[in-house]
Amino acid sequence: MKRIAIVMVLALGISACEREDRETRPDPAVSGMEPKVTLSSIIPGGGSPPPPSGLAGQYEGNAYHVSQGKKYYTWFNCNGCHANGGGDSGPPLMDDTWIYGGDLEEIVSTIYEGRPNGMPSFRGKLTDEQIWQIAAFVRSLGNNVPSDAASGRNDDLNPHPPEGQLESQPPIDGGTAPPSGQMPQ
Amino acid sequence: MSEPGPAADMSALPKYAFGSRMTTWWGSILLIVMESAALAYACGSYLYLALLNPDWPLSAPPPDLLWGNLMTVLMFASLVPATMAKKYAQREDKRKVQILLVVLCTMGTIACVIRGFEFGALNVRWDTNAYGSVVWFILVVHTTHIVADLIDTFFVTALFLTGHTSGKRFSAVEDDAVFVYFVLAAWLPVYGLIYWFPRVWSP
Amino acid sequence: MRALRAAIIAVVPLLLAGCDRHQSVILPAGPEAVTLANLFWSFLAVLMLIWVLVLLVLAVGLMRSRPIGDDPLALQPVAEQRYGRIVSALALATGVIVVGLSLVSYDAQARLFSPGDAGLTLKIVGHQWWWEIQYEDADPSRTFTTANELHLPVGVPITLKLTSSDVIHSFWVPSLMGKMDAITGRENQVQFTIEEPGTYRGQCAEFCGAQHAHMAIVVRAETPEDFSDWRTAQTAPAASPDTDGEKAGLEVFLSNPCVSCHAIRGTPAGGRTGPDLTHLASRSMLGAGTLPLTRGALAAWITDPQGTKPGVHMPLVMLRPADLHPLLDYLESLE
Amino acid sequence: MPDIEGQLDTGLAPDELRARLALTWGTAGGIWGALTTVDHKIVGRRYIVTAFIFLGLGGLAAMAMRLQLSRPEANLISPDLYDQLFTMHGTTMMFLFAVPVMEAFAVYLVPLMVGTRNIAFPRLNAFSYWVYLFGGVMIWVAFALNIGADTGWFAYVPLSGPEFSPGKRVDFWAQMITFTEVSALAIAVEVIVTVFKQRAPGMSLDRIPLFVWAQLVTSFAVLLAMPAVMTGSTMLILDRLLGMHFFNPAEGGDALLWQHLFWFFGHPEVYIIFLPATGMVSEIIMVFSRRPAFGYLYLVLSIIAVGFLSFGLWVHHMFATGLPQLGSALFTASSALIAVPNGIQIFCWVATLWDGRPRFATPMLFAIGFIVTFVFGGLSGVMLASVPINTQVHDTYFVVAHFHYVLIGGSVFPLLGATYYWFPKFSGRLLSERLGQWHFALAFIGFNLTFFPMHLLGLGGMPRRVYTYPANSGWGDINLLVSGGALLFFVSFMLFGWNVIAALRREPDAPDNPWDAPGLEWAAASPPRPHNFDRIPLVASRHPLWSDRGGLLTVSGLSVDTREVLVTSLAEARPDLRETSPRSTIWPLISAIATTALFIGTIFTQWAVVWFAVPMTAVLIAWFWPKQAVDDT
Repeated sequence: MKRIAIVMVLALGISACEREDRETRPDPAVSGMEPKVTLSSIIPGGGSPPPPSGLAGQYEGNAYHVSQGKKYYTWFNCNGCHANGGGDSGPPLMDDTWIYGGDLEEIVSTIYEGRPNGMPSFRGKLTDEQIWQIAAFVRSLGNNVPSDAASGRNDDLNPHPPEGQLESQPPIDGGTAPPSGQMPQ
Repeated sequence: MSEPGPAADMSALPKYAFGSRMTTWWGSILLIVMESAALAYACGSYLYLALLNPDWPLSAPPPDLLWGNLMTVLMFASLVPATMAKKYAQREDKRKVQILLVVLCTMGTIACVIRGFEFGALNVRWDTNAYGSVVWFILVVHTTHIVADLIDTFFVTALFLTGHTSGKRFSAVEDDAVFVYFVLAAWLPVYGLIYWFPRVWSP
Repeated sequence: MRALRAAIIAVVPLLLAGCDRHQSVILPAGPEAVTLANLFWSFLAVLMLIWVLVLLVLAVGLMRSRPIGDDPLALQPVAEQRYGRIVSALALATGVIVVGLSLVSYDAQARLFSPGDAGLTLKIVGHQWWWEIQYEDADPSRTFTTANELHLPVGVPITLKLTSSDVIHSFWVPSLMGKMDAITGRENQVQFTIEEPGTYRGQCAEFCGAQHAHMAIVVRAETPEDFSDWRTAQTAPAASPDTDGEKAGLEVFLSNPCVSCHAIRGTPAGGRTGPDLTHLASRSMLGAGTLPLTRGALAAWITDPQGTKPGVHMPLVMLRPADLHPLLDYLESLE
Repeated sequence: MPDIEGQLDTGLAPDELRARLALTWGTAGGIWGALTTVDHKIVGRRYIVTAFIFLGLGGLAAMAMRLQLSRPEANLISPDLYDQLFTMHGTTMMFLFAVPVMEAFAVYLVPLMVGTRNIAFPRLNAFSYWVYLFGGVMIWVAFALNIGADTGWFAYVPLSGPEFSPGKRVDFWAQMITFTEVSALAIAVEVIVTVFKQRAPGMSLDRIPLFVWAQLVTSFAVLLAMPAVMTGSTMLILDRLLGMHFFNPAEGGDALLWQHLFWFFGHPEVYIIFLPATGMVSEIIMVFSRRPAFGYLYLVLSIIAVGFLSFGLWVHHMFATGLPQLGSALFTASSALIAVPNGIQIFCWVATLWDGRPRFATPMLFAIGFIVTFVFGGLSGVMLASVPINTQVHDTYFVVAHFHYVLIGGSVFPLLGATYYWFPKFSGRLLSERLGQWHFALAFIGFNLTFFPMHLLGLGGMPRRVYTYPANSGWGDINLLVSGGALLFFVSFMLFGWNVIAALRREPDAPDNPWDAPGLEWAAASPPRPHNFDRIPLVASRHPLWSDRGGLLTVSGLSVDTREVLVTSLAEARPDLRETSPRSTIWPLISAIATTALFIGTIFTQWAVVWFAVPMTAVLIAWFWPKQAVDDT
């Protein structure tokens, strides 16, 4: 029994280490001015996806980062266009289709660079850390982060159940910008 | 310490009895006290939130009455077999107790089914708002009592149907009947709070 | 009681030597705080007297000589009855004393917390981990928002309306008034008057997360004239940059993430999640009392906020080295 | 169905009686015996040892905090870790040490003091220990893995809610509550039934020892108070895990609902810790003053009154939340009024000391230290009951000082005294009196050096739960003094640990009744045999060993082959039944493992309730299903 307990504890520990860390001071040497991934390599309709940065687990699997992302999502008015994930003038973020890719790095790239038809670039408006955190939260809207790292409800009006309880929507390519977002700029 | 010889002989004392003479009876009563306290805190939370929100029950319509009323009727009906079981247990009438226990098991199972429909008739989800949260909470707390009582009844029935019918077992039947009374006593305030409070309450 | 108070007032400042912030319950600066302090001293005197008496009786009881004997059950009925009467009398006395103290307390409570003339009304919003201060006025052009530093006129009733944007905080400036919680979804109110101009420090008194320790508030009590001048100055938009350095600094501010969280009235910077910086340089502290507002501290704060106040929502912004000094120039110009 | 009577003890020679009872009631050797035992003494001893280990862990957390606070703007401990440390300290001390250790003393001593052979529901007792152990280990393992809760032992929402406490830290905390409350509730039921129904014949209500009275009232308080916090913590978990809205103001919930539920438990909790301590003090003062405790009736009524009143004070933890003024004032009065029954107890003890012939052995020293510190803490509590004063000193170090005076002065000192007092009964060995006096001196000085200056810090404006403070605050010197005192206090506990270890390494040499105490527990051997008493005593007075110096009267006619306890009537303790008491079994342990799996599972998914409900039910049925041909459960 003791052995089983130890194994369980170890298993818990391994998942806990990443989930519970609260690293508020990213190493400046790593978090430089330049983005950590090749952000401009995605060409709509072609090109190769960026190499995985290895940071996905660090952000997606970490409850603190995801919850910070959730906070920033409102603070920085992402909900102004994407509503609570269901989309408005911006495309929905809770479904499975992604125009510019639904991996963490791809979402980071989208936030960083901006996209045609209304998605502004947040380069220089947000720090790299914040962008990664927001992207991790956006991933959780499709329930694509570990469920024990997803955020709970907010102390606010809640348009949908907590992210951890949403239907899982593994990203596939596709979708279009909503008509309201396609108006001539 | 040198001891004088025994001053009294206890060998004639019985090994079991009924009601408050038994330790198990007290155990059940204290369990009931504890569970009543928990239910009281849940109901108190309901009233607290209701007094705080002028538009109680928030956006939801009050629960439909049908299943709740049925449940109340069934609970009162279960008093009959419970009381009879208690009576025949004290007379140690094995045959009648067996039959009554089976009746109680059946009624408990029906209660569980009705309870399932009651959840459907609440007209609100648990995560819709605080009203939904608290009615679901209270109803689940009460359901645990029904389920616990049912498991206990099944257990005692199984004992009686497999021949474990020595004297002390009849005392267990009596404790089970007491628990049936408690489930009803706990239900009445819950029923009033969940079904009638939102209908009659206007701040 | 007076002597006790004098003794403690003499000793405590010694113990608190170097405290230049008057964050003390026993150094009141307004009628409400004086009432509170007096109530405290009254209770202290009565209760300490009781304690000393109990200890005296205990000491005498333990040391007094007594008859020899070994049977623990040999009690003297007369003595037992006498003890019974004494214990009953003492129980009654205890009841009288606590009821009396409760009444004294209620008297003070009724005076302190009954709503009076609103006077100057401010809305204070607790944030993790800073205070947002909104000066309200019937004239919208006279309303403005600042942070962490409260300027108040002396001799005027002050009403603070307290709420929170996130978790529960508690507003507490001990020299002025008792604490009151700022609770999400509720609005609490606290009223007081300040008599002496001066600087009074307070800090959040309800545990509110990682940086609960660094959530101070500074109250600057001024004469009504000074306050009026200050208020007029605060309603104005930010000073426009004069020197090249300051102009470059504004550019740095606007082209970096600073702009997403902070507002500087009169510039495009309109972020609302961080403190309003329109008149930053008129304040004395940074980071809700974490650092004094000096050029060096400001530089440290901007380049490494997480080293100074780990967990604060101010992120690490990677400025180019050449950008720091213009930014400091500009921020220091925001009088 | 004919009952198989078995051999009765009537007429057996003392040696044979003792041997056969020891065989019937004994615990098997080896690991299996250890895992299956239901002997209240073995379970109680485990409880006590485990609780003291948690005391050590909580103390280490406190020392780490004092290290960080010993100078201003120190950087030894990050705020994140500091928050976890003070949460673990409070949680451990309240939930894993103070309540369990008091209940552990009840588990060990109450059956002995009322003269029975085992506690009522001994299997439930074993189960409760395992649940407590697993819950305590869980929360500390979580802490070691950086999943330690960081929102304080009070876990106020919204800070502990889903939005501001991401991750699983608070969920572990909330489930720890469930674990410890389940075990506490189980013990409360056992203690009440033991006291009500298993007292030795003749021990009518007015002959019950004061310690037992205190434990009885405490158990009722547990029964009524603990469900409040379980309700609250369940709501918290539901808010966090299922997105429910009990505490969400935007959806009709309210943050203060948590505070009401928590303090409706939290204030009685203080008395749940304190009342058993008053029972210990009554016993110690009686024995070491060599006279009956003065005012038995006053003391019993005071205990009951405190138990009742403790449910009417909870709002004084919430005076700064902006509740209606008149309501608050009523709680000022009720909070101050509890001083009356507490005062009566103090006066009765002082009267006992005054009239008696005090002997200053270590237990007595701790009892006197208790009076000095507890009265001080109680009086500062009267200050805190005043709404205006409370708004100034609430959540400052003044409050920290106050409740350490009442909790350490009021409970830990009596507990240490009680440990010295009953240690010979537990172990058959006396603790060293010389080390004990050093222990007391160091503890008393260290305690006051630590906590008295905190009053001044609080008046100087230092709030609680800060991980650091500014250099120019002027709080640095006092904090250094406090840290020094804390170190001294810590050292005193190491001395205590050494005293215990050294004693355990000696051969057992304690007589059955080393202090010439009057209670029934001293009629049993030191340490007691598995069956506690060869023959159940017949009680004829409140102080049986003092009044019946020629030896106790006893009763006969109980079985020696099966485990039988004598059940008596509630008020007068007239013999009524010979009930069977359960034998050793593994099922409590297995049930506790299943319960643990269910509780930990629910931290991660609500479906754990469904998954584990089936095995739980199966295990419980296996537990209760009769095993022998002869029905003996």
